[in-house]
Amino acid sequence: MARVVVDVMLKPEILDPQGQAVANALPRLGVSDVASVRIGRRVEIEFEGEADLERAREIADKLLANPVIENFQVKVES
Amino acid sequence: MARVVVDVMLKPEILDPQGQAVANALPRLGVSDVASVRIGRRVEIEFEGEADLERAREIADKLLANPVIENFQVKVES
Amino acid sequence: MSIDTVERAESTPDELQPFAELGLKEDEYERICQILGRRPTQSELAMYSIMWSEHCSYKSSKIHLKQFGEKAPPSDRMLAGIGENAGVIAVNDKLAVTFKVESHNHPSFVEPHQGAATGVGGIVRDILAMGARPVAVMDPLRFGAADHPDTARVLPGVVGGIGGYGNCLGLPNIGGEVVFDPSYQGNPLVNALCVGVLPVDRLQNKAATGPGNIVVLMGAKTGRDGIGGVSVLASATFDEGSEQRRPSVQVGDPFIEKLLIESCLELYENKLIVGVQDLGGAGLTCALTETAAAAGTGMDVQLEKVHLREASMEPHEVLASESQERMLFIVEPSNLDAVLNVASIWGVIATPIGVVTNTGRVRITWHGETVVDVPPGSLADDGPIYARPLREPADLILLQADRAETLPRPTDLRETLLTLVASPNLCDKTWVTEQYDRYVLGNTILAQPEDSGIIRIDEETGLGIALSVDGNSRYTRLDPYDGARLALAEAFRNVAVTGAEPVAVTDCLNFGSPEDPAVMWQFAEAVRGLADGCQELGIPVTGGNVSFYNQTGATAIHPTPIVGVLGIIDDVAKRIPMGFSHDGDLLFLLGE
Amino acid sequence: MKVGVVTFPGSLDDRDAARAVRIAGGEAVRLWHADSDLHGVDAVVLPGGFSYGDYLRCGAIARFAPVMESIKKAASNGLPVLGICNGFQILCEAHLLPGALTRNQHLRFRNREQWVRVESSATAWTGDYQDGQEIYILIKNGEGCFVADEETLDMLEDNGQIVARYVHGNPNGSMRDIAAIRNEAGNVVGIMPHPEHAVEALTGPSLDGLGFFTSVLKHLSGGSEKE
Ligand SMILES: Nc1ncnc2c1ncn2[C@@H]1O[C@H](COP(=O)(O)OP(=O)(O)O)[C@@H](O)[C@H]1O
Repeated sequence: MARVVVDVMLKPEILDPQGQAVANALPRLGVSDVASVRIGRRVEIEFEGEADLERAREIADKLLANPVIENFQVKVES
Repeated sequence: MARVVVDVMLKPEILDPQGQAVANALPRLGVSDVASVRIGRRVEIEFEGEADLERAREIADKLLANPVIENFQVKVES
Repeated sequence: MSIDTVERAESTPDELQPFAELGLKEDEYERICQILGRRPTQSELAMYSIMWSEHCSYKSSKIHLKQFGEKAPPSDRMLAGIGENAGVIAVNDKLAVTFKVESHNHPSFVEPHQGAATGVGGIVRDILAMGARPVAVMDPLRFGAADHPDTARVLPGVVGGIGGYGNCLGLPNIGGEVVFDPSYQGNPLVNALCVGVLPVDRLQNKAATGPGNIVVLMGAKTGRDGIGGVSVLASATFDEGSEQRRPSVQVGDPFIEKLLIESCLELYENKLIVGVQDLGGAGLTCALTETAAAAGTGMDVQLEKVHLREASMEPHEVLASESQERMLFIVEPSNLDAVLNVASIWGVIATPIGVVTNTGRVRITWHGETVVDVPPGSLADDGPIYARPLREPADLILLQADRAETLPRPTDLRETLLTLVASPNLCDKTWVTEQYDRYVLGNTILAQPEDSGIIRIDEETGLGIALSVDGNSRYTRLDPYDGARLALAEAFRNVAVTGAEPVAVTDCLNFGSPEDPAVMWQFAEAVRGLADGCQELGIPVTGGNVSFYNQTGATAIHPTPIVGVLGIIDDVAKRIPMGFSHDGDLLFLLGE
Repeated sequence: MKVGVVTFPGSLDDRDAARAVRIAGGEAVRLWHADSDLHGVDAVVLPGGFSYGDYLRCGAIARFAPVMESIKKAASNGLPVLGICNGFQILCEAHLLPGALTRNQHLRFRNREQWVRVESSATAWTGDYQDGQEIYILIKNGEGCFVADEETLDMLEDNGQIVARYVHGNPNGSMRDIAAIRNEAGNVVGIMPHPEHAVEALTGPSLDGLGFFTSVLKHLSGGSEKE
């Protein structure tokens, strides 16, 4: 078994209401030195055999990320 | 500015319907060697000054993750 | 890069400008130069290209839409009509209702979830701008073939987007349509209707009156969303090139919109503002010029005061941005603190960005340099108007010759019935409607699966309103004049059968390219039919929306006029639901 | 009797909860998220909606509102608290109730009328029901799937802390068909379906939801709480 991780984040120019809501809540936890929060998805794909980066990239592109508003990164997890 | 990343994943014993939905869709893309897919959140916290791991851990513990169902990991992003 | 200022424009008269890329014709560009007495700055060019686009200027439809006013029966219920953000109808001497249907078709094809969501957000702000509390939404939808793979992408996204946004605003969804037809394969239709209620004396106005009054922008920060969205997405044919236009899709934040709703209502209630305009397509450009033009005043705006999501934005981008969840207010200086206070209670950003002047010019500066100096009426009211050529579609005779009478009679009725029941257009719509909250606010009297939605608007007296939206594009393709009348008649009947009295009409006219004479003919016929139908039934069109360029390549969608009818019911307890109520009731069939 | 209804930014069913309180014969008092003063109310309803947009996790941010501090304190002294839908999520996030509410298993928002069986009338909010009574109310949520570890679930069963279960179909995948639970003392109840939308014949599927509001009023006036 081998794990590939796909991180999917909103493109930087796209509004991230979730991240904004969290950033706005931080002062209530006494945190004031955070400039911004962005929230995306972390997808862990467990392959039966070898970690297949190419495959994972294809899955990310077709299924996990919406290229209109999101970017993704694929990496093998050690 | 320094970035801390918090990865929040459902605990292994908690059902992840979103991950399962993705896993179920894979055969349609011709992918058959994936054992499982789990979907969590990736939170990028941008600190104004130094990356403050302790702070980030506290934010994760109190706000970003729900300990009843989720685990989290905190790391400084290079 | 240095900013293109008015001063610079004057000193570089021959600089080439990309007007054609922005969708302006050569003669339109020349007119702009004439109006300004010089070449426009980059910001001004962006503003004219947006405001003179089909979507904002109604340049191809205006001469036809006039009939709605000319043929309309006189109605003393109408407090605001066509030309306002939405039509307003007095229900009694205390309460009024405002409603309107709008399209968000192209964005919903590009990014179904966000496109549909921001469609709901946009129409809700139109209703809010009239002074009303939004109380319900409806969503007439058209998709390609139910079994086409792309429908599996578009439909769940659209439904999720409409539900996600509307549910989060707390607006019950009280009806709509789901229709499948291959003609919508590359161009689904996402129309959204919103209805709101206001005390008659709370009706708001968009005019920026009173020189010295402050211009306040409230709501979300401004980002690069939807730049060129209106002019590019809604005013051009959608084809392969559309891939590159993708970044202009906006992302909505319904939570901020909910806070805007509550803030606005508090401002209206406490009479803290003199004018209000929502920001939708064409963003600040439209809001600034329309409010100033409506009052015949001018405005001095310091554009750098606008809160930006991305610091690197340039003035023309700030002016063109279609970031969602923003409203513009005109405020007397003595009320400014109170306005800012309301915003801070609800946690929304409010920023004074300029003042009303009596110069008759909208002047916009960017860090002290003048980037815009225009007469606002030239953008808001005096856009180009076209009488486009019309020609009956060549295939119409053939289509009409293929009559139902010539079809073979079915021999196996059971088989026919099963085919009908299994057809996507007749099947149960619960998969869709379950994703919408129809109970929130606690005043929904009728909703899915009824013919009309009914909302109680006065809990003490039981006063209510009924609404139905309908359209039949296959019929309209065969005969646009009667197709439009049929849509009206259907919505009218659906409202009437609940026991409500139909009083007003809104419409969303979804058509192909106006540059195609056959499409333009369909449009002209449909408008004529709708206007005549309204005259015959004795109810006015109070507002609506035109969506052109709904086509894939050279192939237009079926012409799709969607008609919404609003009715009044004095006591919702007397409404008549669809189902059979009592054993032993008699059944009658009226009509032929 | 004064029943407070909290409005968070993004609360939606607050007017409906207040209406239900009034129909039941109580006085509804509006409480504001940023105000820690409970204004002398005898009970509190946390209404449905999308507090703070329900971004991150439903209820995760609302939990930190000043009003929640006061509610937590008062609840530990026996103040009856009812969390409906988003209110239930907030109560779990605030650890006033065990477990968590997660994304519906079918991943969609679902609004439908739903049969629910009242399992425990021994709470401040359900005294007017019979144990085992089936009521017809409605659900509308995207994250209504109750989850907890087996140990917690067993404990809930053993202590009679399961207040209601879905019957004739589980709408969201909730473990052990849980629709509502209570704390050990029975003064804090969280329910996913919406009793406040079943209090008027014209606007709801039934009048079956009214019992929650009449129950608490009776409970407060020292009436018939079963133990
Ligand atoms: N997109 C939609 N949004 C909300 N309600 C819808 C939608 N589509 C259909 N409905 C509702 O579902 C019910 C059944 O729709 P439909 O089968 O089209 O009925 P009809 O043929 O009588 O118009 C109606 O109450 C209608 O308003």
